Amino acid sequence: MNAPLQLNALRVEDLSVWHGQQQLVGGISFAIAAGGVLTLLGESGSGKSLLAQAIMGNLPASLRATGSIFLAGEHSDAADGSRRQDGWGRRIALLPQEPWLALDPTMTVARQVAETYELVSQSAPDQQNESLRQARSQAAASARRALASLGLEAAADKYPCMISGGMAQRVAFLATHAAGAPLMIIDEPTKGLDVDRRGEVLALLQAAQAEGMSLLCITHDVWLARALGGQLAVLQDGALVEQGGAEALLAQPRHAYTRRLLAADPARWPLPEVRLPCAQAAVIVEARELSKSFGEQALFAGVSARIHAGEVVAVSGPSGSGKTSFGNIVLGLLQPDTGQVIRAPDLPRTAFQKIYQDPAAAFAPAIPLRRSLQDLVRLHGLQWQALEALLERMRIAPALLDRLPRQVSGGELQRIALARVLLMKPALIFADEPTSRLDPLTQQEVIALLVEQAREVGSAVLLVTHDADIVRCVADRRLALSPAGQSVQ
Amino acid sequence: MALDRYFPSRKRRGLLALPALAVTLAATGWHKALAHGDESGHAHGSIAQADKDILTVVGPWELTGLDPTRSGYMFARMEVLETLLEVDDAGQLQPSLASAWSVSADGLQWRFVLRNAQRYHDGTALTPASVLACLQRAQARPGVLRLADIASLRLEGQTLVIVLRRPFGPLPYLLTHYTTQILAPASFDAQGNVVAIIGSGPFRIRSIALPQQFDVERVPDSGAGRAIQRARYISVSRAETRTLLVQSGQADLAFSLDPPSIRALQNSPRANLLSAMLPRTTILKLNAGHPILADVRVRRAISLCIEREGIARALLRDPDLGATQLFPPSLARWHEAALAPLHTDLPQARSLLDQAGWLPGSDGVRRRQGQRMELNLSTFVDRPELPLIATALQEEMRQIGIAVRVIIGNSSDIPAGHRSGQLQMALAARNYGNLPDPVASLLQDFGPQGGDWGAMGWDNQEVPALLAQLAAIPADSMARGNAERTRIVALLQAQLPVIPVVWYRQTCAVSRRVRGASIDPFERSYRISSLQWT
Amino acid sequence: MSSLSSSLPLLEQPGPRRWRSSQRAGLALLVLVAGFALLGPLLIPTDPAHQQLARYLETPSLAEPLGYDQLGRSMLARLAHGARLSLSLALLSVLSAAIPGTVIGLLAAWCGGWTERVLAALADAVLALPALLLVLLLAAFAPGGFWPLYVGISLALWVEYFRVVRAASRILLASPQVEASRLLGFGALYIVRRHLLPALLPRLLTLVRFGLAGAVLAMSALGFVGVGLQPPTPELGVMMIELLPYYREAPWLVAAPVLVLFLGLLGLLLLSPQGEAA
Amino acid sequence: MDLNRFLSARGGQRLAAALTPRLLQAVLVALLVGTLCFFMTRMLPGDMAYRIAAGRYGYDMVTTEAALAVRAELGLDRPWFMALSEWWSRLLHLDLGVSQVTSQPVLAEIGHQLGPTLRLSLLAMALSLLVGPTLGVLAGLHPGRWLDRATLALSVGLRALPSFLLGLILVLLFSVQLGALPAAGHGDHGGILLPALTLALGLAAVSCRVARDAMVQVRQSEYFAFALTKGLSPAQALVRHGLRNVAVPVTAYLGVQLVMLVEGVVLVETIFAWPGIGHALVHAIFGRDVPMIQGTALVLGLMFVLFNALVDAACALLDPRGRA
Repeated sequence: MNAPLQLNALRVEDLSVWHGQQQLVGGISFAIAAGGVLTLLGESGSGKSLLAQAIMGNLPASLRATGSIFLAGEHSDAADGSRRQDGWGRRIALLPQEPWLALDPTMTVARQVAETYELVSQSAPDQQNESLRQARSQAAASARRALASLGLEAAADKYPCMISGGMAQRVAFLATHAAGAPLMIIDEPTKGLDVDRRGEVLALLQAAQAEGMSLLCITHDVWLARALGGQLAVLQDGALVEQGGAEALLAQPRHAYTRRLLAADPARWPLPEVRLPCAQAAVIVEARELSKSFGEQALFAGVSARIHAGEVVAVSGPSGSGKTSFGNIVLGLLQPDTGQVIRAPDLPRTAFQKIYQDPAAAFAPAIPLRRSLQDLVRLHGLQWQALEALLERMRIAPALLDRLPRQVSGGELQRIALARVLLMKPALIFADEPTSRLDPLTQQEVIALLVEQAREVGSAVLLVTHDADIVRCVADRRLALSPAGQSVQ
Repeated sequence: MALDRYFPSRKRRGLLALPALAVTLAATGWHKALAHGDESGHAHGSIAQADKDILTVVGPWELTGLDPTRSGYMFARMEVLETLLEVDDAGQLQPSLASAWSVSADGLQWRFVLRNAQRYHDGTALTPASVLACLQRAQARPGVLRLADIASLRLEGQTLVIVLRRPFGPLPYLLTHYTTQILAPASFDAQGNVVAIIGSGPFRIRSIALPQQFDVERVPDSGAGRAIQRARYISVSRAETRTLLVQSGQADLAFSLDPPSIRALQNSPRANLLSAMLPRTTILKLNAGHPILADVRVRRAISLCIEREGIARALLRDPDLGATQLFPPSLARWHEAALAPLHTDLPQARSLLDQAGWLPGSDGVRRRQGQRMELNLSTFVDRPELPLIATALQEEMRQIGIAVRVIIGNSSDIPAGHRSGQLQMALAARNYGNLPDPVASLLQDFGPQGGDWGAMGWDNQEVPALLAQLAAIPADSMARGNAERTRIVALLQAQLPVIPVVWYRQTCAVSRRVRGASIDPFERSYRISSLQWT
Repeated sequence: MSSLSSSLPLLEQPGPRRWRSSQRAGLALLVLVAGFALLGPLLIPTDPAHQQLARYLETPSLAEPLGYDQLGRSMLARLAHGARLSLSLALLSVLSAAIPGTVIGLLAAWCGGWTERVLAALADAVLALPALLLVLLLAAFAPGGFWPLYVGISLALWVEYFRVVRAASRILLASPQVEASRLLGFGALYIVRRHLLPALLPRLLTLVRFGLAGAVLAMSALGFVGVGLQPPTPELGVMMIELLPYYREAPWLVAAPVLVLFLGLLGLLLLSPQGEAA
Repeated sequence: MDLNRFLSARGGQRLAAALTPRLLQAVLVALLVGTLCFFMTRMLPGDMAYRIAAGRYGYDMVTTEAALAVRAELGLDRPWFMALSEWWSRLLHLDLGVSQVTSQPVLAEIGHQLGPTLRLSLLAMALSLLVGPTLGVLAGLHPGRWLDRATLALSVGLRALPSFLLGLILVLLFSVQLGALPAAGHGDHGGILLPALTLALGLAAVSCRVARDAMVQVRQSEYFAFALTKGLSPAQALVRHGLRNVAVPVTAYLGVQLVMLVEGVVLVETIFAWPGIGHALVHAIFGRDVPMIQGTALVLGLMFVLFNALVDAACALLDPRGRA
């Protein structure tokens, strides 16, 4: 497949990861040409991070790997991780998930980058004594040049806690990249990022590729896979289901799982039938000239809006524009600086409900779900059967209720949270990034249920999401926030 | 991953050595940096054997101030300050700064011939005028000189003349007391406060760190052979710590050892034990003015419930120390061998209380007309055995139906309680050899108003009168007062204004590094000038 | 490693909390010591104050397994009474610090604003002094008394509960779980019962454990400097001080209260869940 | 470099802002100690004027006139709140009065005692930091292995032992059995070592576990893993990233340990006859010497606040997160 003289940057043969006798990842084989890109696409739980760890050689002690790994043609047994550890930084690099956690919080950014130049890339330990100081200042200079090249000169003397997530990602990239490893493994670089940030990440990776680096990119983000191009492999439950050129594979997926995965991408969701603005429906809540700021920073000002029964309104705006605060003001959880919120007078307080980004945080963690829900049913004198019916519609098995919130998966818990909210016969549901922590397939399911059930009980939905595609697919209209003012589309 | 990779073995050793190195540095460098100036000349390597040539004395007493009335006894014990007269082990007066003394026939005019050519430690001459100044100062302050009714103090050449208004036989003994110590004029500031200790004894002060420590050195050209040249007193309040210091070879002389420590030191390779009976008695001071204790039957009942021998055996490890009368055998003139000893008899104690109208209540505590027989017993921790004895007494009094609350406080609570009249019972140790002639002490204790460490609210005129008669007898013809003494002892035994509990034996640990140690029965001196290094 | 937890649900064990072996040992020790303190005084008929001077420091025998103390009192009886007194005094002080501390902490977090600031200032004032110093000062009023000790230890300890409860409650009260419950119509009591207390309980128990250990140690320390409970009260700290001088002649005497205290404290410390060892 | 930036103009402001609460705390200490001591003088049994006079002039010199003079001079006949406010004002002017036992100014006595106490507590702190965190880091590198278990057992054992007993055991071991170190007293060379060791072991018992837990956490942290994957050797990662981050909680915990230090000083000075403030406080309590109680408690409290302020500054220096 490749030119004979050009070695593969990475070749993996029959790689498996085991927990005891249980195979977590099985029989993976692939190769990345020098300067090439391979994207591993899969949901969380598909074993893609384990795969990355197995290749790096830093699997947790309870796991073991089998198979063969060829790094720039050099063979090593997959089980023998320590051999590849010697090449960390110099021959194989890893850009970790959530790079802001990967930077040492107590060290300035510049020193963390310089450290790689000093200790990893200058491989002359014998000369250290005579030129330790010199090496250090050279490394510092290289680090500053590198930071400047990515527009980070202002952040050089800052600590990780003082810089944004995007900057942290670039810093981590530089620290990883400094020793010039020809192969970089990138783990979920776009997790939780909004559109602009995703663009930055893509640019970074494309620049690295342009320098001749080989990339192994692990992601669940179909958009990124498409943008990076190169080779694509789809992973399901620890097994490769499909592999090929990205463009071709994305255009014509053969495997059913790949098809479902691609269909779950909000960009591919079916557009809803066009609905008229329900001006004739009753006004649930009216916001008049709302403004809010935190300290010096103004979030939004002069926002006025009416929300009618049964409509889905998406709140949009750049991050930091106060989307969550706006929703909380509408619910009455937060007081606006100026302006007022008028709720329909005949509605009880419990008619205004909220769905949270992290469903696990919205339940009392120490008591089983059943107890929480029973408490609610008892408090309002409701029928348990009504709840059971709701749960059935949410496709929740009753046995799940005997678990604690953290013992239930995010998608399931979000659906239970939805059932809990619907039980209150709400007039308005404020859904604050309800699916941003969920995998694409689950996300699609939860959003669909939310909209469908809300419409069924006639509840309005105030949806905050960073994903423009979701907005496009489900929202009846958009409410854009900005510090200057608002615009309704 | 392989954890051993974290430390190549060389690095591991290096890291482990780091704290050890730092501790060594701290032990030497740190101390060097902060050591007191006068010790900076010492080598720092030898931690335990430091101060080989310094005799270290430890005792419980703290230096509460420079004034002789406060801590003068410590400077006397370390032989820094001297008094006009001294006493020998038998209590006989000896010349010191005064070489001779005499009294007029009417007993009112005393003459003390001062020695010539004495010098203070600062090199100035010990002039009669400086002696007079010190005594005048002592007279103006609380102290024993007030016991004698002094009309005037004056000088006639080398002779000090003291004129009294009433005869006072024990006067020379007062001049042995530490409150009459002689200090050089340079010791005082303009207001007459003591700012330095400059005396005339064989040792002079090298440094003082109040309240815990002072160092002395021998005055040049005194002492021969391997005599002690430097000594140090350290106040160590806990008896265990003093014992540990002896056991670890850090202390050469240790005083006021508690009985368990004595046992611990008996076979010590480092130290010998010396002991001597002191004229000190542990007494139960009673407020005879208190409604419960005013009745002599109650006082006798309390005395009868005390197991003196048991307490002496269990707590002092010496059954002979049970105090069958107030004065121990070492006070030969005052100890009456013929006197019926105080003893233990619980049935008799109970019947005495019955007679006094105190009848057993349902809770075991006696009552009279609705009043419970409850008493407070104050004591203090300066002497380690006192709280223990108090505890034993508490239980013994409970056996005859008296509820006692033990209050362990400070020694000053007792004089304060005496003066405020709040005190009910107190357990204290009284040294009748405070002045070598007990008459002066007894005058303080059993005078017309009683005394801080003696009778309280005791309605008795006979004892004060007898004591006054004794006081009029000149010090060198003490043999004359036998009849009075016998009567006083008998009265105290019968009336029990204070109840004797146990006598006292001073035990001192002496390092095997020195020889020639002896105990002063009057606790006036540690006699370090006569010690020799072995 | 995020994928690990979801791909390996078996690694995280749901269900009842499992006890580590050290915790089991801790519990056993505590039961042992508490049983001795509670049942000892009932089962041992001897009066702990009864003294037989002739039997001072008598060595242990079958009749008196721990022998007699320096005043010829039954050591076993005194030890049992001492353990009971020490533990109950410690428990009493800790509980009377924990309950008001927790309630005030909840109140401060709930009310916020002015109330909170006043209470926090009060706590800061108490915290300004190390606890033992505060207890020493209070105990100096009436040395040997039970009340100054009790009041002092409680006064010094309530602040910890207040601070921990207030800090944790503030975070919890602002958390989505409480917000959700409020939106669903639940009242204050429900939120305290279902959200705050379950979250606070482990931390409170840790504080109680350390508080108990600290109170017992503080009492013995106060005894050592002469302001603790006074002899002849059989209290562990007092007994240690009293018997310390006899450590050579009768080491078992001083070892006995030390051992009881040590085992009790060891039990309390071992009981801590992992990560709370400090 | 860090230090300079931290102490630069803005850093200085931030430092000042961080230390203001400590200053407030210092005033609180003074008021609290002063108020307690004021009421102590009033509530101790017996007549206060009498007691003060006795303290000043000696028991034999006390007369009714002397007590009356004291009463008038100190305004003891005035209402308590007026007396209290004057008491406070004298306290804030650092007029601590005269010891009732020694008749020396309290300030002068404390001046003598402060040096030994500071020396003892600083050496104890240094020793504990050398022993505790070092063992803790080593244990944390191999959680569950023998060193981890041994330090756990040792630390639990040390914490269950009252410090006066620990001191005794150390003396018996080092002085009596081995003859290696002096048992007590401060004149001898090395006399500071045993009391400092007694204190330090108690402190290290805790800091060891803090460091151990921190090390375990750091080792599991993403930044530590990142330091390794970016190519640092394990030893380099440990020294450059591990120790720095372990130092943060260990330093923060120092603040908590200060309580133990100040409490320990009181006990350890007493058993080792170390002539410091703790020893003086215990003696003052024995002697009911209220001016001395007030002075020593005040200085111990202020020492606590000062050390706390230093710990705050050290934390801010080590951990930029608190600074932002």
